[in-house]
Amino acid sequence: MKEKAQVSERFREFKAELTSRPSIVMGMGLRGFLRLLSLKNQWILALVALIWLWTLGFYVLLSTGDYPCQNLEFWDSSDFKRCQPLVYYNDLGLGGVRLFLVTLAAISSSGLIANDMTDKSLHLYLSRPISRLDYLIARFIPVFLLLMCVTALPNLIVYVNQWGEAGLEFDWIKNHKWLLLDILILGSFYSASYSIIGLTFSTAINRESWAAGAFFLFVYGSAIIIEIFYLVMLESGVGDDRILLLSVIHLLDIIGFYIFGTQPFFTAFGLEGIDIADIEVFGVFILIIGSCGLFVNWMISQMEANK
Amino acid sequence: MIEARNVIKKYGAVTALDDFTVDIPEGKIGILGPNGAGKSTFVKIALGLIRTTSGSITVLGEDLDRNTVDIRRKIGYMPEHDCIPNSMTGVEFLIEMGLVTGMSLQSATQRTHEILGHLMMGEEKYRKIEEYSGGMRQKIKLAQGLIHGPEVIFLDEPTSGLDPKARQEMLETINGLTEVSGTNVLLSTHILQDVETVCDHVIIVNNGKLQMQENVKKLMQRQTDVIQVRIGGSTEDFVKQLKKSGITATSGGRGLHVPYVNDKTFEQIVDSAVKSNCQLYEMERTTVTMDNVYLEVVD
Amino acid sequence: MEISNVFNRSKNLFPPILKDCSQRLLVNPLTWVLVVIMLLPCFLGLWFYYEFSDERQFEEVDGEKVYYDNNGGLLHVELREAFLNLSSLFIVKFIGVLLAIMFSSELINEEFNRKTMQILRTTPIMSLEIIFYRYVTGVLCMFGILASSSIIMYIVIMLGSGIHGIIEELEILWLVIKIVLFESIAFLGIFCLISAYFERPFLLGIVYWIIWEMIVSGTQYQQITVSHYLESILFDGLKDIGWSVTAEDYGLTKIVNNEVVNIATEPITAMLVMIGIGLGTVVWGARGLGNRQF
Amino acid sequence: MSEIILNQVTKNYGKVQGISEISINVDPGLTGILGPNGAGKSTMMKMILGLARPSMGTVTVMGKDPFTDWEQRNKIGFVPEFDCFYEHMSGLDYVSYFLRMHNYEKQEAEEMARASLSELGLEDSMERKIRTYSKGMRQKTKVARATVFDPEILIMDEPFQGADPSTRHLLMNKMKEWSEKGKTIMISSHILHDVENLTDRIILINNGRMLASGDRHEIRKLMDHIPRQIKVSPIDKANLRILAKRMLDEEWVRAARVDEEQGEILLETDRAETFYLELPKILQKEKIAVTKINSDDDSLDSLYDKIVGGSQWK
Repeated sequence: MKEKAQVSERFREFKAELTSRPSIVMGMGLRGFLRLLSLKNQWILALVALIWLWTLGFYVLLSTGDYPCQNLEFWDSSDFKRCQPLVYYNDLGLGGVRLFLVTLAAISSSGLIANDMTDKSLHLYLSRPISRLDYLIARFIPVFLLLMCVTALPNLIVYVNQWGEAGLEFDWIKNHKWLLLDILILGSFYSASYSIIGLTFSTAINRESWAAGAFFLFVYGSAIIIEIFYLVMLESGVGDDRILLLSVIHLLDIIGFYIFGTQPFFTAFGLEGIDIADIEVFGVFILIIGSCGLFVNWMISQMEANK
Repeated sequence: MIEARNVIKKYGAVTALDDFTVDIPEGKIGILGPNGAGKSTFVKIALGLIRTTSGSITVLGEDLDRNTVDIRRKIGYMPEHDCIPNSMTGVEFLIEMGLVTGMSLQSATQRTHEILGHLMMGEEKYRKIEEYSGGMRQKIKLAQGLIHGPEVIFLDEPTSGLDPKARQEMLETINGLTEVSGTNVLLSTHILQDVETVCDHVIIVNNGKLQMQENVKKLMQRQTDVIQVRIGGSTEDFVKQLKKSGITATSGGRGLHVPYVNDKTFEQIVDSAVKSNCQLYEMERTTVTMDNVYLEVVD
Repeated sequence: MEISNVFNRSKNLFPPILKDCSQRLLVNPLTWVLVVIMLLPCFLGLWFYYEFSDERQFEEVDGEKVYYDNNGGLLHVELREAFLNLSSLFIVKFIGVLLAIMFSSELINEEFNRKTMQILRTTPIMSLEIIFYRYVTGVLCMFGILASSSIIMYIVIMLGSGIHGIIEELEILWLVIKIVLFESIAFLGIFCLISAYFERPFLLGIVYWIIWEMIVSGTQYQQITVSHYLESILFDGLKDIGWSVTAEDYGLTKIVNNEVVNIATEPITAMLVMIGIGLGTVVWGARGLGNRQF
Repeated sequence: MSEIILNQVTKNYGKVQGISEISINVDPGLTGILGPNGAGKSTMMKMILGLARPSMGTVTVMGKDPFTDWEQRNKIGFVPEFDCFYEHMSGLDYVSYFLRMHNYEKQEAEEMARASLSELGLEDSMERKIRTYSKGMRQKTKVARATVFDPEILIMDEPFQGADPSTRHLLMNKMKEWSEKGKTIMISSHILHDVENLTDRIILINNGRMLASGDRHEIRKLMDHIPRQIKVSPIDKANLRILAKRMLDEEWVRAARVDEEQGEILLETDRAETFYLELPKILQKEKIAVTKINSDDDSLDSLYDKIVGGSQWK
């Protein structure tokens, strides 16, 4: 049979089948996350590896020595692997990991909005069928996931390991379900806060490297200044614990301790016990995060209105 | 296609659009107006990027007040300024834009290559955007607006900064767009000849108000009472000969302007040319140009 | 002929350049960041003043209060050392150089970036005039800022020793102001030259400063650095005031045949050399600008 | 004598070619410089302004070398393509600042700047900071700065870019006015239509080489090897075929096509001069009245297309 000759259009009419908004946003977020983890971003990968090594190394080292632990009811033993390592998780999150965590947040979040603003492709994203909030969420997801990778994930591995040591019994998980929840909440809390602050800096300073530097300096500079100030005031006897709320790191740490329900104690100087009302802590936190969100939203709405 | 009813938009004390009412038909529409007349504001409102202070606007039969975001599935937008990331390749960027619009990866890829083929982009589509020339960047910008097969595409100054050849290509592409795929085009530009060559309809905006809305073909057929004549050889002889038949020619722009009385005038011009032994390069009754219309309306 | 023309023109050229350039320099936020950093030690001085003002002892001489510290030493003698160290190490060697780099890049390189230099090159003036008036404005601004900061710092730091102390040590202040003036003249000229020839004056200026001034200035051949002449003026000035200082304290020595030799330059020579450096670099920079292709 | 003379000028920036072996004389009046992006238009202008020195050849402006002779620069005005502002100044300050550089007294400079700016329609906004200006206002300020000291030669690089049609119209009128005063104006633009409206004298550059210069009709005449298409439309449509047949009798008419719909005949000739001379005579003899004799080939668009577009390899 001979086929019929036919001519077709060079460029045909096209109607795309489009997915819903949530899936667009999720897709954008996931692609951004994968791009952050791609081999081009060597620094990010190196930092992630460093944090993982730190966490797991900490765990392995501590499991041999004695570490303050609250004894479990079932196993009457002071062995680290058998005790409820609340303090461990806290120390881990607030010790060495903290430095790398902020650095990682600074490096990974700084480019996301800043790059879009410098090459002005933000306008193109905003003219797509997603709202401004959708765009922000899509830019927030990659950093959030990346930070989750280094906050919650290693701790979960430690948790699973402990469960394994305890004989893989379901009862163990049942008895420690709050610990599991705490690990997840702490991880997502840190990730969310740092990514929101990082994105704010990325929007405010639309140069990638400067934004990263400013974020790092802001978080650490304020922490150091306030810590010194706090010490000076403590010695002169007129100290007020509320001053700690002015530093982002300390604020987040205090809330972190609340989440784990341990006695708030703090900083490299080993000061113990602070006296601040819960409502003040959470009030300041909500104020900071809220103003960050509003600021980013305002900046982007400015870009829409002007040229 | 787009209906605006009494749209008012204020930025603080500045009124960008002032009781703006327009009914834009389908096809290729040109929007003209001076800087700050409210063109970009109107385009941004129609895209749902900014909200009106008061008034209603309907795009493709859907009310924008209720549906600012999803309407953009049917709209493409090509901004005026350079706004494409330098670090990506052309293909990567277009696929990303397709995905952000909500297409699946397969259809986005397929569509990207189809559009780039249509825009005559060859191997360079795999190169980084930073290596692109002005014309190619402009093409990528156009392509990203077309990627999801929109029913309307807004083009904001698509030919600015392009050299004549690239401009020609761009205009031809835009012209072909409606013919091939039935996309409606809304073209905002400062170059009036672009509107003349591309558009079916023209809208002139000034001070936030609609000044004129007219069919371009009809507009261009309006004739003036001047005959443009260009002569080789001795122009003086020719003018003298014309004077003998009672016609005074004035020199204008390029060549001579002869007032049109009736069709007899043409014969007299030809006669004069023969008598003064001149070459007659050009003889035509001039028509209205976009320049005339624009300046008449705006000033 | 030529020179009188240039002179006649100067009354039309200089005022607008002075006005515009000084405005640009003084409105620049970076200048004020540097000024604030420069004045930070003052707050330290104030703090010390309030902290220890109760512990000072004083006796009245001719109706003036002369302050002593706990050990019976004159307080203003101690404080003047603090002031001198702060100004010679911090203001002259650190902030002054940064300010010079910043000013020269703002005055000349920024004009390249904004492309106003191309317009200036199409006006009927010589490139020497373009660059010289800017240089003079820069020197005036820089000297003004550094000198007034020095005065503020002097007053704040010497406040601890009362009015008497402030009046007693004015000579130190004049010396610092003199050094600051010559520093402005020499460094601004050098950095203007760098700005006129190269695209990245910040980077090159700091490279010049670290590699040339910091490393060479302590060695055998230190006469080729500006720092040497600045130190010479300081050293000689202090000797004149009557301090017991040695050339070794200021690194103005070199070793010849295992002997330490004093190589401090005469202050007059040093001043002339610095003015020479300033003018020479400006003329050289103008040549570079005149031959520059756009 | 020509105001601007370029003699075998070549300019390389490092290894990048700017222009090569360009020789032109520019007389007083308006001259348009055309060419694609990166063809070397700006380089040529900078040469004339004395901002760059030719690698080979000589540039002479009013009898002198512009690179070294800075004293005659007050006779040359320059409107650059790029923005070149002190953004913190007002338009008035900006123009008078540069007037002071031209050695004018303060009072005088301000008055001149005011007059020049209001002539260009910036009366209301000249006290505002340049930072707040729109694109069109910036162009006007640039033009005001370049023309305020009444230069003999005016070099304009893309003066219409980004300007709205009213601004463009205003600037064009000013340019025509100045050129009638006997000034030499060189102007480059991507919008051929604007250049066509302004002047017939053009210089065409591509890849650093000059492809053509002179009156565009003259240039077209030199390109007679490319046949020319001329449209003729008689008043009476019945005459269409008769005229076409008659024209084909002449040996210099190569082809004729009748377009009934438009009511015109498309004639193709390779001896345009003869055609234009003989056509009126034939029309008179045959008693055919026509309303239009016109050729699309005559427009600058088609000329540009023919020269820049295809002929490099011929």
